[in-house]
Amino acid sequence: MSKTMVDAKVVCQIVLSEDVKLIEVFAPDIACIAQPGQFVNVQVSKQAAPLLRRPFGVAEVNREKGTFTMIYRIMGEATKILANICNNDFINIIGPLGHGFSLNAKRPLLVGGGLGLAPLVYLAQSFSKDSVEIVMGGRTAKELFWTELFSDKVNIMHITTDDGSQGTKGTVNAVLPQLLKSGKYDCVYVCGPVPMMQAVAKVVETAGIPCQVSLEKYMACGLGACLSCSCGGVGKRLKVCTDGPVFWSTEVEEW
Amino acid sequence: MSKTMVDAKVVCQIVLSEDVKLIEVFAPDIACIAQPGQFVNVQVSKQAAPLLRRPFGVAEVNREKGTFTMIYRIMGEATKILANICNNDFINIIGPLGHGFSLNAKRPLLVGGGLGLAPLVYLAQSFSKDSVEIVMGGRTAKELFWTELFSDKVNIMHITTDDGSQGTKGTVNAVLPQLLKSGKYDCVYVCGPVPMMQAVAKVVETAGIPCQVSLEKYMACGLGACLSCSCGGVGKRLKVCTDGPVFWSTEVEEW
Amino acid sequence: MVKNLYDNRLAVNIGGLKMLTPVTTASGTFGFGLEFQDFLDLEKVGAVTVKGTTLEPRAGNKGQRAVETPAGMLNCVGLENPGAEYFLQETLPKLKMINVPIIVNIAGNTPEEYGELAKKLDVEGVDAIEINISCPNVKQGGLAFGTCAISAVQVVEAVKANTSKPVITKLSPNVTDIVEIALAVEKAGSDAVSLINTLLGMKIDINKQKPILGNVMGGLSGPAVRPVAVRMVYQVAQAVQIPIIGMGGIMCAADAIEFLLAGASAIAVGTGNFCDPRLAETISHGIIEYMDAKGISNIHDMIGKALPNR
Amino acid sequence: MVKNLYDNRLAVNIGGLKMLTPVTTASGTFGFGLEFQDFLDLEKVGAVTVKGTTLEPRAGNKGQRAVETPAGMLNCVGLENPGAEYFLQETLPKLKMINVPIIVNIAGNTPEEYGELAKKLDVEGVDAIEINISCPNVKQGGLAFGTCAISAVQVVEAVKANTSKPVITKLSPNVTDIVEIALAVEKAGSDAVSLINTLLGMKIDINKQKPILGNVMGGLSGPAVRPVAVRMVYQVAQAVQIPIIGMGGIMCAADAIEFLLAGASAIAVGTGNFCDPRLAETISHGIIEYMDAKGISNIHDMIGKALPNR
Ligand SMILES: Cc1cc2nc3c(=O)[nH]c(=O)nc-3n(C[C@H](O)[C@H](O)[C@H](O)COP(=O)(O)OP(=O)(O)OC[C@H]3O[C@@H](n4cnc5c(N)ncnc54)[C@H](O)[C@@H]3O)c2cc1C
Ligand SMILES: Cc1cc2nc3c(=O)[nH]c(=O)nc-3n(C[C@H](O)[C@H](O)[C@H](O)COP(=O)(O)OP(=O)(O)OC[C@H]3O[C@@H](n4cnc5c(N)ncnc54)[C@H](O)[C@@H]3O)c2cc1C
Ligand SMILES: Cc1cc2nc3c(=O)[nH]c(=O)nc-3n(C[C@H](O)[C@H](O)[C@H](O)COP(=O)(O)O)c2cc1C
Ligand SMILES: Cc1cc2nc3c(=O)[nH]c(=O)nc-3n(C[C@H](O)[C@H](O)[C@H](O)COP(=O)(O)O)c2cc1C
Ligand code: FES
Ligand code: FES
Repeated sequence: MSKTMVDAKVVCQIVLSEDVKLIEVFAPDIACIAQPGQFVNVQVSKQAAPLLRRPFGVAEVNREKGTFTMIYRIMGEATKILANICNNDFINIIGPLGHGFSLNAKRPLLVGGGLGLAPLVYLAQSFSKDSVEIVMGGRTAKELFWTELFSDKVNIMHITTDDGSQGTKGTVNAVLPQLLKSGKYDCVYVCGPVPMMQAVAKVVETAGIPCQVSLEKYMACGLGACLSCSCGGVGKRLKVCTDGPVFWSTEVEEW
Repeated sequence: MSKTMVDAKVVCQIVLSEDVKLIEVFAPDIACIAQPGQFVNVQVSKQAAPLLRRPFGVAEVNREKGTFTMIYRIMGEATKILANICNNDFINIIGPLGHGFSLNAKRPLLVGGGLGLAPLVYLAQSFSKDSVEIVMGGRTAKELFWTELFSDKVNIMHITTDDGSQGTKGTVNAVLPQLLKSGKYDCVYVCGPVPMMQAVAKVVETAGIPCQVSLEKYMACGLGACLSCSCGGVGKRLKVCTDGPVFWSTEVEEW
Repeated sequence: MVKNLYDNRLAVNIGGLKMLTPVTTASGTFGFGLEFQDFLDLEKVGAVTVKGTTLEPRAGNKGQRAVETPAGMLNCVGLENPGAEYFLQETLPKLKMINVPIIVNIAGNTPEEYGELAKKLDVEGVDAIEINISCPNVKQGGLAFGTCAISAVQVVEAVKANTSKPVITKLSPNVTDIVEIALAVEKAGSDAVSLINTLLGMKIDINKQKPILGNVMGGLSGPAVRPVAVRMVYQVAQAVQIPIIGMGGIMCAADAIEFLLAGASAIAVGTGNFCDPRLAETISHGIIEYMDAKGISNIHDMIGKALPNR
Repeated sequence: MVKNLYDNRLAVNIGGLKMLTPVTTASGTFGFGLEFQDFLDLEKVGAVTVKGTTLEPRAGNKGQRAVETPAGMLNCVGLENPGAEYFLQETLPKLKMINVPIIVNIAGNTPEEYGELAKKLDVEGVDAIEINISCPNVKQGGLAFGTCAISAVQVVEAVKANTSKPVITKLSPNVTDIVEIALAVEKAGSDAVSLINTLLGMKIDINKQKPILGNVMGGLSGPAVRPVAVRMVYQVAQAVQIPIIGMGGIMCAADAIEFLLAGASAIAVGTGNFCDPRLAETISHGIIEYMDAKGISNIHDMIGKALPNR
């Protein structure tokens, strides 16, 4: 399970919404060993600016083809450049990085919001479809292109939107307590904005169910060397890039 | 004759040799007023690096199509990026800039070496074909793709190569004194490396013929504002970007 | 004067100099302004700061004068200029025909020379004096004055004694403690400070194995230096009472806003003029857009907003 | 030890520390070296300079610790480290199994603390001490020592008195005159100097109207600062006799060569490690290629080649 640096060929890019794209790259060395929850560090340009690599979660893996995908939101300089990269061009990628999700659950519940849903695609893929349920939170129905991505990978989808334009109105916590009461789940996996993860973790912990969260911190190296991504854990410092990005919710003290 | 800044659409790029390309851009506002010897300042990227625009001579103009071409050697960062720009992409260009060649000659002799031949293409275009002769200097025959570019624009081509692989062996000065003796020419136009221009100017001045040279200096603004390109003229400072790049050889003191 | 340019929402007063927008141009990067008239309307710029002027004409440095560096550039122009007399006779009359405040950037070899120059320029059409005590590209004067509080004070006093115009002192970033110098020139009577001038840098041609610039070292400017510039503005803003003109790597409205939030009351576009000659005009529109998006009615409501306890 | 790595053409001696290639790693950018073993062979690096170490463990700064800037980055890690004891017990044994010199970068709150730390680290497996008197990211100690010649000297003397290892003093670029500090630490007995540490800078989030970094200010590194770093190496090389380790924005062999020509006897790869984790190894090959192309047989024939009168 060692990290490698490869020039990955872009297989295709797909527009998922106004500002979200999916990119598939050919990189067998990474695809064959990447675990759900791990991420890669992508160099979008050889120029001095933008300088740093950008971290993206592994969203789907196709080991036969030797490819994997990333789903990204066009935010700033680097993602704008990434969005304009053509098929068959090469991008330099380091991966797989970090520590992924525990795959021991028998009846997993996935909870994701926004781009936090990206790594959950691969996580869902790794369980047997019948056993997985997902709660997806979004701002409006427009952002819920995710349903297509998850439809063949999960058993039940619970949808919430901030404006009620699809599913239940509110955040994921509008449906979560009810779901947890059923006692169906043996592990909850959460990825999304920090306030959402904190709120979910609280509810899940209260219900006595183990909960994994996937953190995001600004990263310079992605290799555990620079301590840019360090955060306070219970009794020790944690490096999000190597100790995480996935942690048990009870391990994290300073989110 | 005012300068403009335009987003010019790339019509096509043509590979002329291993490291030289021709780019044609659609920019009617510039094409319609550009004079031979003038140049443009090109922004190859919107990123912070490479930061500055790059100056290139106007090599050919097609006023009907509203296009002009530049011929460039792939040298460093900016020209590498330029070489990869696709048809129909846009590049931001400021021009036309500077002060071009005098077009009053009746029997002009053009003398060019290396990429210095680029602005001479448009200059040749501006005279009646029968009246123009050109001396072209190059390192080896391989670099003399120029002959094709000039063949329909000049009456006689004199070729020299450093290694004798085409035409006369040596620099342009190997043939120049002989040619000047004929008394045929009323103006000599030179563009190429500084030592070459200095040597040619000396010979031409000695023969009593007016001589124009086109200088190259590192330029930051191209607008006469920053004084990066300043050089010593006779009795005054000259700005290569606005007073030049074309000067009478006798105007220039510090090349 | 276009009295309510930008609906007066952007108007600032820099130590007595009234500007209708906080956007000015950095000396040496905008010529005398006239060079940019094909691209923008000078009357929509807050003030034009012209090229560094000296008593006598100067030829500047020999050899290569500029070179690009990562997200920046080095220059060693060395204060080439036609001298104060020429400026007054030839350039100022042209500038007077344009309705925009003119800031003249001055440099000299001794405090007395700065004083003499200030006196000469104390004429109609010159709206403020910017004292350049921070040019890294000339041997005499220049940087030396700017890196020592005592000599900086001498220059400011000499200028103040000889002019009726607002005096802006331009500070060098090549110092251990810019706050100390800023406080000293404030005490000496400077009406405002501008910062930063260029960072001293160099580049070597590894093929020729020699420095690239004719003057060996040059001044680093452009986006590369912006984090240093913002930091210095933020530090100085917490120490002085006089207004600050912030500059260093401003390439768009967002960059300008960073400086305003850090405590600058005005900003200057420098190297950015080379990349986009319209920038000194368009940046004001970008600031207005930002203010509208944030519900800020007047520029003063955002100046220094990122400082502690605001 | 691979005795004739690079045919011994690159071997240098940095104040007693023998390196088979002039390429080392900048403290804080390469962890303890072990993090990079998937990408390069540590034994092909001239020396590994490890993360800044303090007497007691430190948690570092809160909030966001890094942010990109044009051609650079700011960091305010704030010397997070597990402390000297942990380093000696847990990390050093692992490093000892690798055949590469180890330079330990140290920081303290007082000269005495630096001395104590040096004594603790005066053990087998530690090959040199780099004194960090230039960290901009900690309140006590750090930068303050590096911007004043007197306190810099006190720290160097305290360290020298407590170690048998070669001592390298790492200089801050946030000073008016780096040559003055370099001369002072040379006189105090430092066996070498390394430069530059980061430039103090900051960035503001214009949306939140607050500084981005948890510690408000941070250290600027990367290609953006290279012109400043090369200039400082060039200046210091003309003043001191002790060897210089040059760093600041080295991203490829050509950049490293610039520092060598400017007078550095060794160079360190910092931020460049984040962009290309192989860089600290591949750069040596690039230097060899350059030497071959130029007909230079030994690295010493190119060190300082761009200095005046060489
Ligand atoms: C472990 C991890 C996994 C991620 N997975 C995904 C994903 O699957 N899909 C997705 O769209 N985004 C993901 N992100 C976020 C993604 O890295 C940023 O959106 C991207 O870097 C933005 O770069 P930019 O230049 O376009 O925008 P910028 O304008 O530079 O930044 C926009 C935002 O991204 C953050 N950011 C920028 N650079 C970094 C960096 N080096 N490290 C961390 N954050 C950064 C900034 O703090 C800012 O909030 C992940 C981040 C981390 C740390
Ligand atoms: C008026 C003028 C007209 C020119 N016309 C042509 C032309 O028709 N065809 C052509 O191939 N080249 C021309 N050049 C040169 C061209 O500008 C450079 O080759 C180009 O800028 C190289 O950029 P780069 O980033 O690829 O290479 P770099 O590695 O940045 O530089 C390679 C060489 O180009 C020079 N250069 C880089 N930037 C500039 C600049 N801003 N101003 C001047 N020189 C610079 C450098 O000094 C160096 O010698 C002209 C230059 C000038 C001043
Ligand atoms: C080519 C050039 C010439 C300059 N000339 C002067 C000058 O004459 N006087 C002065 O005070 N500053 C001069 N400067 C410094 C700028 O005014 C400004 O302080 C600096 O470039 C930082 O801003 P920027 O990064 O936006 O360019 C010059 C800068 C450049 C790039
Ligand atoms: C994330 C980070 C952490 C750093 N930590 C230290 C440190 O602990 N001790 C130290 O002396 N320098 C530290 N530095 C400074 C570097 O060692 C180096 O001097 C500086 O980054 C300039 O080199 P560069 O531009 O190649 O990165 C750190 C730099 C970075 C980017
Ligand atoms: S990003 Fe460098 S240690 Fe995590
Ligand atoms: S390039 Fe700026 S004055 Fe000529």
